[in-house]
Amino acid sequence: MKYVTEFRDQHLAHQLAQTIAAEVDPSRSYRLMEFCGGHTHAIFRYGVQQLMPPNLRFVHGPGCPVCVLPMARLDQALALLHEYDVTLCTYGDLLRVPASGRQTLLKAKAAGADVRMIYSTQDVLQIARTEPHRQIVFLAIGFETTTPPTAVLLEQARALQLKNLSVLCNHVLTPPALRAILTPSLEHAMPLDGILGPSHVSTIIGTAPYECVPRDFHVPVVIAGFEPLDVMQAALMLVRQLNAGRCVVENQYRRAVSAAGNLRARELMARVFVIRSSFEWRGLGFLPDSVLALAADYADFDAERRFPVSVITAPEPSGCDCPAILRGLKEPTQCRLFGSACTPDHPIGACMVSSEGACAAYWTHRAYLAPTAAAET
Amino acid sequence: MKYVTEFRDQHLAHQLAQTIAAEVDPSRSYRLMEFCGGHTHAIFRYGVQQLMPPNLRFVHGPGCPVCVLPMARLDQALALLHEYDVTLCTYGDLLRVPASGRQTLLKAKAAGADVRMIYSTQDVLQIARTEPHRQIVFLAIGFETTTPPTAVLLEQARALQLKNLSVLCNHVLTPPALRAILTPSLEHAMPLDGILGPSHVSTIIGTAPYECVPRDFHVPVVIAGFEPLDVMQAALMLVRQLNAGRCVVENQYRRAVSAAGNLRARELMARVFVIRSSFEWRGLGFLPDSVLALAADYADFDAERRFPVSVITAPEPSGCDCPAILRGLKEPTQCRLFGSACTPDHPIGACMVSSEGACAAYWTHRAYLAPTAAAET
Amino acid sequence: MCLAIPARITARTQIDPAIDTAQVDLGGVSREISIALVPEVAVGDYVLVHVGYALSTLSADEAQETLRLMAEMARLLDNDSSTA
Amino acid sequence: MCLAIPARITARTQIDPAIDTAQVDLGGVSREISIALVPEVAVGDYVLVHVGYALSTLSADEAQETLRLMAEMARLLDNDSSTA
Amino acid sequence: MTLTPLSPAPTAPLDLVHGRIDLTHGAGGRATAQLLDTLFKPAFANEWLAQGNDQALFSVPPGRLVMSTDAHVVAPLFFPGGDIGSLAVHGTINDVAMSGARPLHLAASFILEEGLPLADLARIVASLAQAARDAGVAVVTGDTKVVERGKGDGVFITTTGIGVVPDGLLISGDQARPGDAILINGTLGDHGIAILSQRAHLGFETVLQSDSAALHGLVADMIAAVPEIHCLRDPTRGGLATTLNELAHQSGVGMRIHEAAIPLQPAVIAACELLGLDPLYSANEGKLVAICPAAQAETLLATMRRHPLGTQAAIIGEVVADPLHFVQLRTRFGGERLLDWLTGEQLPRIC
Amino acid sequence: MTLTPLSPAPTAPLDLVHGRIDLTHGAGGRATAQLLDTLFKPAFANEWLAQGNDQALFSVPPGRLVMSTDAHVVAPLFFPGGDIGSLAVHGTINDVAMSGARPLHLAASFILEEGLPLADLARIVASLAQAARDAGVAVVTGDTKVVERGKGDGVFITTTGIGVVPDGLLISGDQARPGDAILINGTLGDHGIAILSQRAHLGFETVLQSDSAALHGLVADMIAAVPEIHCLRDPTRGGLATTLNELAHQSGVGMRIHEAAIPLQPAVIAACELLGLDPLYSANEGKLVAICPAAQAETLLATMRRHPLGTQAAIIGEVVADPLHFVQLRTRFGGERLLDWLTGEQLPRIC
Ligand code: SF4
Ligand code: SF4
Ligand SMILES: [Mg+2]
Ligand SMILES: [Mg+2]
Ligand SMILES: [Mg+2]
Ligand SMILES: [Mg+2]
Ligand SMILES: [Mg+2]
Ligand SMILES: [Mg+2]
Ligand SMILES: [Mg+2]
Ligand SMILES: [Mg+2]
Ligand SMILES: [Mg+2]
Ligand SMILES: [Mg+2]
Repeated sequence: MKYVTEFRDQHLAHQLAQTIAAEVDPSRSYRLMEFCGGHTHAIFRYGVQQLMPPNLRFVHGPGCPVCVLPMARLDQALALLHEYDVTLCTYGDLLRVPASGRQTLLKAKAAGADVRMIYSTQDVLQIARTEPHRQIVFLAIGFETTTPPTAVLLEQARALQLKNLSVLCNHVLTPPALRAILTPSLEHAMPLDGILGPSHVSTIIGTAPYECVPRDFHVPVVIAGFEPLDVMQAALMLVRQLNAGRCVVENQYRRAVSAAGNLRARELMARVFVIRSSFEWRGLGFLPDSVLALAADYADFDAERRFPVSVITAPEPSGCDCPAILRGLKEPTQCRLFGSACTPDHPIGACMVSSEGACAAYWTHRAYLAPTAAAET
Repeated sequence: MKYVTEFRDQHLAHQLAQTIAAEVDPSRSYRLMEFCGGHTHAIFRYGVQQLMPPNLRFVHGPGCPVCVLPMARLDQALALLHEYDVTLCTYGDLLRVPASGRQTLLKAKAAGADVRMIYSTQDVLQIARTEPHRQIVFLAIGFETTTPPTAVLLEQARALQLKNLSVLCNHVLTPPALRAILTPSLEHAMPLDGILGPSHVSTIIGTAPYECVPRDFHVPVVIAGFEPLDVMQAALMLVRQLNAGRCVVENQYRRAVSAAGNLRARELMARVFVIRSSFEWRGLGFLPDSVLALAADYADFDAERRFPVSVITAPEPSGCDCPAILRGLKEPTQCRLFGSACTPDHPIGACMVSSEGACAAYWTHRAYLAPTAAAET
Repeated sequence: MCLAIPARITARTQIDPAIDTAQVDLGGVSREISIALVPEVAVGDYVLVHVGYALSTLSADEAQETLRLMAEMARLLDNDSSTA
Repeated sequence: MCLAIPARITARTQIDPAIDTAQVDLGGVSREISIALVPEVAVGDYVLVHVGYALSTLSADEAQETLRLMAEMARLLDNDSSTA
Repeated sequence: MTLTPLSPAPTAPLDLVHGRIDLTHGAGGRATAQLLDTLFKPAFANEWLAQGNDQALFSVPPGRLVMSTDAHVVAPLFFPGGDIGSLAVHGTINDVAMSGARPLHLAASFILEEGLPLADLARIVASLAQAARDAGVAVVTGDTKVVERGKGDGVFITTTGIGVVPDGLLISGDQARPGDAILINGTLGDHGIAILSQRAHLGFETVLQSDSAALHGLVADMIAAVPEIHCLRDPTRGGLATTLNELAHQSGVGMRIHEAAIPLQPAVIAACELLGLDPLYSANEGKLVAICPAAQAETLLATMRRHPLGTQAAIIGEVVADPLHFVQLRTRFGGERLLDWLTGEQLPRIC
Repeated sequence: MTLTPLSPAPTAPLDLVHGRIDLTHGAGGRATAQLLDTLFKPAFANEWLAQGNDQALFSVPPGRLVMSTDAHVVAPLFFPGGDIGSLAVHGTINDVAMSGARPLHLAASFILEEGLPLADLARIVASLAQAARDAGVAVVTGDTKVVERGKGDGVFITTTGIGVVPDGLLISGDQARPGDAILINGTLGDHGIAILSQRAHLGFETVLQSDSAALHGLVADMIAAVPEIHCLRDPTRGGLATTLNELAHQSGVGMRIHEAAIPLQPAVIAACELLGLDPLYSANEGKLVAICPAAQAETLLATMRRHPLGTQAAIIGEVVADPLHFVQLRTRFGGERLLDWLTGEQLPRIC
């Protein structure tokens, strides 16, 4: 596979690992946050952490759309299914994510709700057109990567004047989340030294939105691809910036990310969505201007307007340390539910469901975790 | 079972048979038409014909609502399913009756149409109330016995203002059919000597409507119950009228039939239905004033208005002698398809489907048919 | 045509205000039927049941009379044959 | 996050007037995707495919350059170690 | 980093009160394993299942074997006198036993519909296990699949049984000979009418119970008393009439049956009158038709009547020579009629 | 009136072009008999089925028997490389063969959904019959039920197989020992991805075919060469990863697998990248995992490679001592990861 296989080369990886080991300053530590779950996944799947020197640690960020979706939004989707008997379409990732009382969309489906797993928003369009008597609701999640496909769907729905299609919008924005992570807080004991910037989000938004990070928080950013060599090269680029005292946005993933991103997609998003003034993220709390809602022209397609439900905001499950893990304050093994009450088969938090979730990644690699990992940090 | 078992007594049957044998005039024949398929069924099931003297023959009439339903009406129901995707409810009797091209409701159901077998019109009401998003059509068939339940349904539908319920009405009337049978025609070679009048139709319409038969056609009528002793007693009563030269309407089935019938049911029918000026019966052709349609007050519930379909009137299947059999002109064994191309498993005409149909009755008793039966008549 | 069978009213019921119903028994089988066509029936009456509706009540006297007549017709012959 | 994979455009298609589509190939697997976000793509281009949409085109030159840089970074060390 | 493993994966217990089957239970992963470990394996516990393989290994006594399979698709799943679990055992054991065999082992394969309450599944599995224990057979291997809602009907269970036929027996549907007596072990149509009474829209009530029962014990007694039995068959789907036609056809004979001799429960007769059905076409799940030389008929009848599942046994007719293989019924009323194959389905009718 | 019978009932032929299964085909009457006589019996024709009873009677050679059952519920019914008919044969034969047994007989039980085109059923039955003939087994008994539209999914087929295990073999999932070699007979994930490619909404196209095949011939060769084989299992639902975990758990051992040694087709890799799936959790229907003492591994490998179903056979890892029974994978990239049980279902994902 072109553009894939080359970036998984084992020989190059070992050489890059040696270069990194040779270049790190043994007197300091490098805490590099990979914002994206995609990076987390690559790091675990390919064992990248094991190739790093001991003073270079990857810290897992909140860049997993499933993990940051607050429980209350799932409760809302379930209430909507229950009260209006709609057809709810969503990506496979969400089916097993726990809502209040360990309810899930998969269980709701088993109990009779019409929940459909789709692969693309074009499937949603197809369903809406072939089942005109059903109300089809698309439960939309995702960062800027996944948002333009929802925008395309909404434009099509409007052009085709579909009366039976609406969107329950949970599209979130990367820059506000990055800022939230970096904003010093009392609990934020251990600062981050560098950020591995998102790869596919950046294909859409470009590199410019990250400029605020070095500027406002004095942390360097390297936008990195999701293949293991991309991650390693980006780590080396961060090490070099840190060693040289530089602090800028660099782009390792030049083959797919340009400075401006995808202008057409950005215009489309600007037309279809507006920014919500406040919205809760799981783990990060209420962040201003961090989430998209449907623009006035598309208000008719807003599932929240079409199917009002009142949901009592559920408290996050007690004992679940997802919030701290999503901020990089804790490692999954420090959660006392990890591996006992909480496993991928019976997850308590979303971070244990998504294959990009830090808890799931740790679990899947539990054979390689020191039992003292909790004590280490 | 009270009122049932007593009328199936074998000992009494043999005595009655002897009485009949003793009383018939050996110099003449007695051709007694049982109008109703219910009588046909009893005659075959209990072997009543075998107990009769050879010069007393039962001739099977058209009193089977399934048998007289013209193919075109089934085609209409199928077209309605096909064009409007309605839920079609009907009695089990109709499911296997052949429409054009040997199509049946059962096959349409197998091919995806929403066909439901119901036992009572109250089931139809129930379905309409629990599935408000579906259009429910009741394919109504039957003589005066089965008509009042449809009338009750229509009254309820109107009272409850159900917008999703309609009736495809095929309710037929007994007296016009009786008159048609008795009207001399060129083909009608062999006249009938007496009529066994309907039992359950008569519980509704009473005995008065039959007075025209002796008056206009000089044929005696004895209204008879459906148990075998009822049939035998009624046959004896007809023999006695014929022997004595009397010609009146008598009522053997006094335990259930009064002169006036069920006034309440008759009033209800008069309110809900009007008489169609002309309608085709299978076998009997177009008979004036013989079929019911919905009264103006109930026009909104008329499936023919709500779901107009244009059906090309199908010719009756070629070779099928149902028309002649329903008029008492032929016996099933005289049909050249009987038992070869046409059997209850693969019926060609409706008379082979209904367990009251003469062809099905003959088939089920084929072991007892003389191969020369055809030549006998 | 018109399959109908005598059954005994065991109770008047009214589960649904839109429907006049009664419970009937037939040799150990009970069912709820509509009595919209014979609302005057009382518990103990026998009715003819067709497609879940009572069509008419059965007269015990008339049934007895019919059976008596049958027996008489048969006895006539019994007498004949005994004298033969 | 955002699983996406490079695939080659093999044909522009337009089955449905409401949808701009293209056929892509990925190691012997082909699929129809939406190119509403990159309508300028041409047959032969590589695009990043995410949830059935092309997100961006991949630059062959930049990919080469990245690999060259990696090799250089590695070679630096190779040289180091060979000289060590 | 040291590679010290944590404990193996624990899982939350199955919620047998409110839980439902979902698609993960059929995916083959840990949810499937948990379902099997919690529900199926303890219920069926035996040495062969404990082998833990995708097949069971066992020794069989010398002799001829029989094998039979049946899919069970009854609705509702629970009915008066049984449920799909016990029925799945009886249905297959009876087919095995109708060869004269002693049933040995069962395989059970489940197709579960997404949404099935786990509580229902637990009841069904327990009932199946109990029925197997009662019958002295083991469920030695099995399978479980889950299909999407709307692609199944709660539970379908296919059971396959094997059994050993004692030497010297020749019991087969083609062995009926003119002159043979035809026997039945009790009342007919109970199962079919009991099931029908549960269909919501028919909505009639009776005290009727399904006759679902394992007949191999009765068969063993019958064979011990009359090893010359020619045919045994359980008149299930299609009822007595269909089974007699099958046997007549297979043996190339005719039959004469006496309606007055056929045991019927009053409620079965009444329900059939109400719906326009014929009890002789209604299904049975604990009945057998036996055909034996006339000389042994009384011995066989007496043996059957001594067994709890044969107290109402009766001789209902005889085999006759008939090139057209008709099954004829002499009615209670004194007439004759043909007891033909079932046409289509038995449906409630109005005329 | 003379009682002269007419000819026995003829029926119109089944319409195998436009006809569909309807409820009468399942009622047990003449329509059922016609379906069996027209479609099933000629396809499966053998002496045991010809007995015409509800069970098949046969003799077995002396030795130990195995029995295995599987319900087959695949959608779509026809897929590249096979259909539910051939799959139903392969699935069960393979489970029988994984004990080292020679498969003898099959029982096949069909659950048909009202509306199923008879043409589809005819294709499936023909394919099942052909697969059985190819495998040298006979379908000796069967069953057919019809369920209402919306209560099934076209066809479900449960097959149950029996086979004879040669003396001296001890092949079981609990026999893996530290030091043993782990082998596979070819590429992984082909069936699962071929099926997935047919799901309308995923709508990708590949040249991939299901690997559906009967493995008993390969197994016979393997046993002849290396009778000391410890374990055999077909990595079906849940894929290689799940099967290895089952075996590790059952034998109380750990395993180390080498990703680079696992044969994978490029299209399988590509489809998995596209959908976010892992080929090691994807189903196979013509693959087996073999575990044998290390000393015999090369012999076994060579034997497998000589068989048409093992040309791409490979040694993929080794059994190790591990009280926690972990299956570990050394990745192509050089890292280590745990190859855990499948969690839930493998679903296409976006992140
Ligand atoms: S291990 Fe489970 S409970 Fe703990 S933080 Fe992760 S998801 Fe939450
Ligand atoms: S036997 Fe068949 S074709 Fe002939 S008249 Fe009767 S129904 Fe018609
Ligand atoms: Mg069987
Ligand atoms: Mg059976
Ligand atoms: Mg049987
Ligand atoms: Mg299995
Ligand atoms: Mg269902
Ligand atoms: Mg199996
Ligand atoms: Mg298998
Ligand atoms: Mg297996
Ligand atoms: Mg069977
Ligand atoms: Mg379906």
